Amino acid sequence: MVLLKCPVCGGDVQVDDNALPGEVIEHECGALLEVYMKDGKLALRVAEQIGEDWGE
Amino acid sequence: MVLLKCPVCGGDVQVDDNALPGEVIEHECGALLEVYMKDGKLALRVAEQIGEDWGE
Amino acid sequence: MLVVKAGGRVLQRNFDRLIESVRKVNDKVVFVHGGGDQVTETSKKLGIEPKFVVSPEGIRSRYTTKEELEVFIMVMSAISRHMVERLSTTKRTIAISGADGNAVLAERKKRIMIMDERGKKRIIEGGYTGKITSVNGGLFRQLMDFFDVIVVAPLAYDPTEPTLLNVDGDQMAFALAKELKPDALLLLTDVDGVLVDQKVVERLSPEQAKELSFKIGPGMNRKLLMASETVSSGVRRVIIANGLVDDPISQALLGKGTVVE
Amino acid sequence: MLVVKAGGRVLQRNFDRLIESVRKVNDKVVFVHGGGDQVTETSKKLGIEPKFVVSPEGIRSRYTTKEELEVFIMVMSAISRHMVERLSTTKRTIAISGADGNAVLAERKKRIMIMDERGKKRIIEGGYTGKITSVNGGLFRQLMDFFDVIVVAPLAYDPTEPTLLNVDGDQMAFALAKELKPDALLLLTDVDGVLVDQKVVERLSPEQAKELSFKIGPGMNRKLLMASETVSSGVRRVIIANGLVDDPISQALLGKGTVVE
Ligand SMILES: [Zn+2]
Ligand SMILES: [Zn+2]
Repeated sequence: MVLLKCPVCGGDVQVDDNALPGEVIEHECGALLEVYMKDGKLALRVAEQIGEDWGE
Repeated sequence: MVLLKCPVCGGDVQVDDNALPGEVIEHECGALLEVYMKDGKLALRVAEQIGEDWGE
Repeated sequence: MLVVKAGGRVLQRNFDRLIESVRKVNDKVVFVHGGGDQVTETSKKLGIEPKFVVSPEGIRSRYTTKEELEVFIMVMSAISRHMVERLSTTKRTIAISGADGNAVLAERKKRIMIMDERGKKRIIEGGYTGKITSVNGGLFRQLMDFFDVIVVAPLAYDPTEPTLLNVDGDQMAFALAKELKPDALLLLTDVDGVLVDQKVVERLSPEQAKELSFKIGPGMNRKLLMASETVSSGVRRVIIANGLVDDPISQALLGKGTVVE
Repeated sequence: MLVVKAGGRVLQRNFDRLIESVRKVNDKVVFVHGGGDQVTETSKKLGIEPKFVVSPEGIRSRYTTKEELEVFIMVMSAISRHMVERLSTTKRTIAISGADGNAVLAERKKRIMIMDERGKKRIIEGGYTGKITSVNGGLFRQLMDFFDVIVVAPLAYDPTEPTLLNVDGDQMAFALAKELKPDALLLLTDVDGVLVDQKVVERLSPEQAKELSFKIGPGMNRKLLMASETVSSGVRRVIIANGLVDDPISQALLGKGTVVE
């Protein structure tokens, strides 16, 4: 486990060591967070611009 | 060899036993003849509507 | 004017009768076709493995890779052209995609959320599907001065990438109807209409259609919800009907099927 | 107005620069594309063996089976649409085949004469290639009121079958030019122009072009003969130029290549 800070509320977030970039975590403050790689390390940002969609 | 009549000049035309339908023969009268099957036998008619053509 | 949508299965199983049916229409027709199964078939022949994703709600759907978009463009364009090939003997027909004259614009979903193999929610790069954002009504009206039938492939256009996008044929048809305000929008499917307790629901108000959409199976639920919205937006009738019968367009116009109005 | 033809190799090797070049034209453009190599490639991937026939004169040419026509329609349509996809950000562009609005009609050669494997002349069922019989000039002029670029696939239409037909892109371009009387017809190839003793022939009158056509290698000989006919029919200039350079259209219009006028 890696201990990171929530970019919204500043609270602690436990992230799995082998979490994959793109993985989404719902923090207890209600924020939807996305795991990403920053300088080779796991980091968190707010998950944006996502939606479902269908084609033919 | 099969002996057939030229439909243009009425003269004799020698056609190979194993000629294939569509095979074209230039008769000595100048007619361009096409071998075809009629009632299971080789026959001759004037070769029409042919041309070269290219696509892309 | 009519907007008609026929799914890929209707095209595959009833092409000749469908063409005859379009030929009989004494009015302008905007014809949207599907062809998902045909795309899958050609993709397989080309050795492209279909990719699926599962949404956080658990809905499995096809993911359109760039490679598959190529096949989608090829196959859908060929379907459009075969319609033109058949109709052009008696009807002035043209086939377009959403890019032609910026007919139908869409936005590519650059990032989508999925449930991955480990059961975790994850954001990944979106495929080449799009959400329709606008229809160029003026262009369709101009084209209708010279053409009787406008065939539209389920290919919308995102000019910011720029790229053609795979869009759902139903969504394409609904978007066109909302903009063009045809006398009717016909959705020709492989069933007799909306079925409740195995019986066709004959008529629905937009409100009833919306209500029923929440109680009904996938596929048809989206059709009903969109039909409700389309009628509310000012289209007189949306008819969900069987495309596998003889003269499916006339039959649908006679009210055989589910009429939302 | 310009009629521009670019062969499949130009599209494959210089697509981006070609698109930019079309974008720069301050005039209406009718753009005919080839794509024979791309069709062959996809046919191979689909496991379709190409079939060739030899004419009585000994010329070997591709025979278009029904199965291959399908691939031809798919691949050519996709090429057209990729051009529209790229151009539509700044130019009002539409892609058509010969069937759309009966734009370009042709006759399928129902029977052709070949030299068979045993060296005998034989008449066989013709493939799906066609000889262009007419161009609907009125339709092109109407479309040019609303579109800046009309992309035309080398697909003509035989309404008597009815079927789309594989036609040679050059023949398509020449037929369009003869009917539409553009300011120039540009043939963008993968060489610098007509070469004699490895030097580009810069200018030819129609008479000189015709004369030279009988002394020159296959491929270019047909281009020259058709160029001669086209200029004689009232088109001001036909320019055979290199499509693999930067801004090929401007360069051709500046006279880089072989100008028949
Ligand atoms: Zn938080
Ligand atoms: Zn004789």
